[in-house]
Amino acid sequence: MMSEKLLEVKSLHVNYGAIEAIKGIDLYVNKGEVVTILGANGAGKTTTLRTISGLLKPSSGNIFFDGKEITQLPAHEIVSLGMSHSPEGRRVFGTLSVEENLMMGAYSLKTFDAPTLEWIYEILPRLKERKKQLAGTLSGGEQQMLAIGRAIMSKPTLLILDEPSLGLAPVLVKVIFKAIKEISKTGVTVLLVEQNAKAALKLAHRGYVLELGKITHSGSSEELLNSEMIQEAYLGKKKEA
Amino acid sequence: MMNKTSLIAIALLVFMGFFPLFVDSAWLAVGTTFLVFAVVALSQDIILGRAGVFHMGHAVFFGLGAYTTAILNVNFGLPILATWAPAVLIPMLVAFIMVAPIIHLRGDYLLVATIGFNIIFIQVLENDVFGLTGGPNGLFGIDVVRLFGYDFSSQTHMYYMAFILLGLTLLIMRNLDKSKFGRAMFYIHKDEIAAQSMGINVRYFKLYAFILGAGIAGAAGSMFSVQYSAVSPEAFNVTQSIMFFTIVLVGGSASLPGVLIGTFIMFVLPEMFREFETARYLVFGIAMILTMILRPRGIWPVRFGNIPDFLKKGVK
Amino acid sequence: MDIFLQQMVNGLTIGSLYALVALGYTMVYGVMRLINFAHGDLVAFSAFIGLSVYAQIFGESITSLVAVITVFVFTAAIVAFVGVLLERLAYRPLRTAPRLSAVVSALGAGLVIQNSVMLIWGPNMKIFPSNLFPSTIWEIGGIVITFTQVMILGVSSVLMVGLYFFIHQTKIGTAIRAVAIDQDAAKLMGINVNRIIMIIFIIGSALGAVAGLFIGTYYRGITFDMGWMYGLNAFVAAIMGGIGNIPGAMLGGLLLGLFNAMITGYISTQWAETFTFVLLIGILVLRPTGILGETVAEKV
Amino acid sequence: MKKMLPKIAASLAVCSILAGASVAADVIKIGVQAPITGSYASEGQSIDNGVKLIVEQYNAKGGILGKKIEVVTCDDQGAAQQAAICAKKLVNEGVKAVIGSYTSGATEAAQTTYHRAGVLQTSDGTSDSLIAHKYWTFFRNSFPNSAEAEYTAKYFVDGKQYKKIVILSDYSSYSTDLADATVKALKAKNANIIYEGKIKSGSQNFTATLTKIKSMDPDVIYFSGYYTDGGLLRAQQIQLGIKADFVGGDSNDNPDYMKLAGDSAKGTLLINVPTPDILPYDIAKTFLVDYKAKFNMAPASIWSLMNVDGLRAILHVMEQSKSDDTKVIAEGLHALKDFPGITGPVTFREDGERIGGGYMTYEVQADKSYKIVYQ
Repeated sequence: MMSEKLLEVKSLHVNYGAIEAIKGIDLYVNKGEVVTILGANGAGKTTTLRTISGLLKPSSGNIFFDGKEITQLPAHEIVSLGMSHSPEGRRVFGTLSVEENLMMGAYSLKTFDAPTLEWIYEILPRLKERKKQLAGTLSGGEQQMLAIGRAIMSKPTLLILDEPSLGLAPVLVKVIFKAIKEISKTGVTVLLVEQNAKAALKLAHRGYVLELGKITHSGSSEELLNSEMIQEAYLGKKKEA
Repeated sequence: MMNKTSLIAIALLVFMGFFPLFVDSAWLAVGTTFLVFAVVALSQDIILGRAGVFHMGHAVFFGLGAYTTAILNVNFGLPILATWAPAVLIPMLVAFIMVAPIIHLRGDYLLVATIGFNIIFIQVLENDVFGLTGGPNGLFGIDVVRLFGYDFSSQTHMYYMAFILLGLTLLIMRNLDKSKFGRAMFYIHKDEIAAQSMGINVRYFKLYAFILGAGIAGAAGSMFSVQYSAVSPEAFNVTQSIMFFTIVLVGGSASLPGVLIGTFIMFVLPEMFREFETARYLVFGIAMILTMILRPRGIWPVRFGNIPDFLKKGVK
Repeated sequence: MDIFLQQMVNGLTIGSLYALVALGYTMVYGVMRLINFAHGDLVAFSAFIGLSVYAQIFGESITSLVAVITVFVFTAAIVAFVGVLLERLAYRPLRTAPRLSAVVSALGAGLVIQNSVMLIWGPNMKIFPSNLFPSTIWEIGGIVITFTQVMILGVSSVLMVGLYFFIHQTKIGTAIRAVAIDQDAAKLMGINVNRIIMIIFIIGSALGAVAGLFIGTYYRGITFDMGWMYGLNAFVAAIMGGIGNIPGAMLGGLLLGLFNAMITGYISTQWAETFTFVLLIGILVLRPTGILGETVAEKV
Repeated sequence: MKKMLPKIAASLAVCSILAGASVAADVIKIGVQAPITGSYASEGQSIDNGVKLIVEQYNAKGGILGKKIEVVTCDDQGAAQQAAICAKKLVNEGVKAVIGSYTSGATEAAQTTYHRAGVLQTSDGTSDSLIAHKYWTFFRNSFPNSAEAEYTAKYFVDGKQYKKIVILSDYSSYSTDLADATVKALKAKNANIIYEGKIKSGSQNFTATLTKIKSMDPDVIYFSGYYTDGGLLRAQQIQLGIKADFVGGDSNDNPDYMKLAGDSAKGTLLINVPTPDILPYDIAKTFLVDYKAKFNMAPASIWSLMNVDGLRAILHVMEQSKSDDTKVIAEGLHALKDFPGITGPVTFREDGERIGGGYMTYEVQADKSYKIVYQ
């Protein structure tokens, strides 16, 4: 494993109006890693991701990507540096066709990348069947596939996924996680936020636990899987009496 | 409950009450018109600011009140006093008939529908329907208020009548804020979907706001027709509606001092700067843009952070 | 029968002008959720700009196809620039403000444009030269159609079809639709939303400029305050078609023009506007988001 | 109650522009109520200019009754509501007389207020309804619509012998009134009116209405509105191939009519009183030269000159009667007999109507010049 840091977040603070949502977090993701952030609803996971990808501006702190400070860059410029963020709730373009959605994924590239498209159709064959269909008419699982496919159309070095399995049937969750694994195998670094902690930790190399805007635990996936606290809070195991 | 805002409001009312002692009748006329327009703006605020309905046709109700008084007085010879009740009730009735079928429309669609009603209203007036409205000329020679052989015809009389009207309006709005309707409207404005899920019948309360606002605007219209002894269609066209709309938003919607300041800025200031004649509206437009950029919620916004105590009770 | 067909020609001519203006409203609305009340005044402004451009370059006497095209291109460019400026100064600072604040800003901007026109060109009606287009008139089976009308119908059809393809077939066009649906998601695709909004204002203002110039060449007399009427009709057309929906604006414009001509021709001149708004309110009661509906799904 | 100190204090407090306008007995104030802005701005500004020119000339000679004259202008935008506001304002300013307004609607909306305050008013508004109240304060300095209507009816029936007549008007007070008067006069002569319609001023597109008219195959289309619409109506009439005569009422007589109608202007028949440049009177010639020297343009139309005549008559009577009492002046005005005006002799009837007024019909030639075809 390379230890070069692709993404580094230093003492990040984010405010929503008068409320401080993120209270100084530090994290990093090495090149080629899969890193997951765990946490309860409202812990600040999505806020963190949105700040990293430039949709929100932090009140203080720094974000570095590939050795470059991106804290004040607008979201669309960060994309062209090689970071791609598949947002919470999929956010596919409902009245655009599947293919048009994928085309938008490649917006930051000079030319439309046909091999990437073929590869996406390979790992997510359902999308190929439905390529002319409007994205809004897809099922939830198909929309999630599209959201992931769209995010990798820009050939990112870092892929950020926010709750990719939310609300999906177990069969589809498997498909999605298999696809993420495929993607990571090609050398794409992945930062994953998941409520399905077990699946996420199985996939990831390392993990962070976020609670009320602060990182409370971090470590390798194994350490976290075995930690009592994690088992109790996120893996549904009762504390042995 | 005696906060800074109410103190300022009381100070303003006292000032307005003694205003006629200090000025000549030219200023008194400006003052009277300010009072009348303030009442209309406050009634627009009930609909736009408090109920949060995008309403850009308020001149219809103002005009209905004015024309009711004018028609009953000029065409049928009724004394002004006898026209007051119909001048309030007819706008309310029309508001119900007009708005009930479209109250469910979403913001911008409702906005264009209310503009549409305003244009239809003007066309009705201009086409002199049933020979009542006097066509494009409007109606002239409206009488003054007479009671027990007294003529209330001086500018000071007019001023105090308008002053009393404003006082009544403020009283109504104060009671409204404290009532069930006030609470419902507050929540509808803050978050309509949440309000709906709390079991508030959003349509009913929006319609209620419309009807109440229409009645108050009608009363102001009646006063307006007496003040100028003339009514004509262009006093109630869409441009006027846009003015009332703007008054509320520039001043600060759902904020009593805000709406009064808005009326002052949008009505009295242009009167003062008539000297600039042609450049006046240019400056005015720039001021509108700047106000919105610098103070997007109006000059004197309602602070939603502090929910007044009386609103907190009862719902939670 | 020829009277009916004549009314159709009349209606379609004015309808295509409404449609051109309506496109400006609908595109801005689609992306920014803003009723750009200044758009009508921008249309009036373009007619005056066109007149001055013409006088500057050609001194009001020489006419040729080259002259006409030059005037159109120059005017469209100037008006597009003003449109972009308008967005920068009056709307961009209000992106995150309450929606109605932007509406007030738009109303203010309309006042500014209208009164600037009055101060620059004066309060009196200005008159376009009558020889910009040849005064050829064709008579086909009792229907009269002028060269200018043919130009209006032809040019606006080409522009509308072109716009449709631009929006639906090109990368930028698809990006415009994407921004209209979800701005944040679009940003995450690497789309520069500010740039897309600029493009919207360029296209919308340029189409408005073409409409303004046609108003000048067809009706000849232009006044500083005429923008309100065209703006309102076009806005109504956009709402009828389903605001935010580009084919809807085209359909709405043509429909409104035809409807007005038929009402005026067969029912009543005096009540034409009333009929228009009764139709509009009727459409909204039955189909609350217009005939073709909004393409933009309501965000929850 | 009316002490100076609190008054000034209050005025300062509200940044009053009227602070200086306290009651000063050494001036005589004349009000101008005119559309300085809005659609009729050129006419309104022309009235204001004309009044200021005359006042300047008087003041140069030492004013009137030993006092300087001061002009107070209020912009009514040609709108009734603004007119009513102006009326209140001018009355409160203490003016003796008000010149204006240009449009009948704005004039009428202000009438009652002036009458109640005993302020004289003189206007070029031509609506017959202006003298309906018989206010002693009101004097019309132009000629009423009914006079023009009767002339028009005579021309249509006795002169041209039209069989199928179409009457169009817009929604303005003046145009509606003139159309109504013309219809009344035509009916009195048993003429056949086949269509009466209204167009919306400023809507530019009249093809729908004209196509409808085309199907009726009329002999003449008479339009009682303003040149801004008249020129377009004529152009679109020719464009649609409607072969009827086009007759325009007095407000179509404007250079812009010719520009708007373009080549279609040829053959238009215009009914009006004589235009400023053909006024035969010496006073008129001098005034036009002075006006041009001061403002570097010609007056917008004959109407501003009529208003100037109203002012001149009032000032003349003030000098004669050596009084600034409005009752006295009103009596003096009624007693005037052929006062030499710029627009011809001025004589007022008991109800304030100006007597006289010779109408003529001009035919527009290919080179846009006028040929008098009926008198």
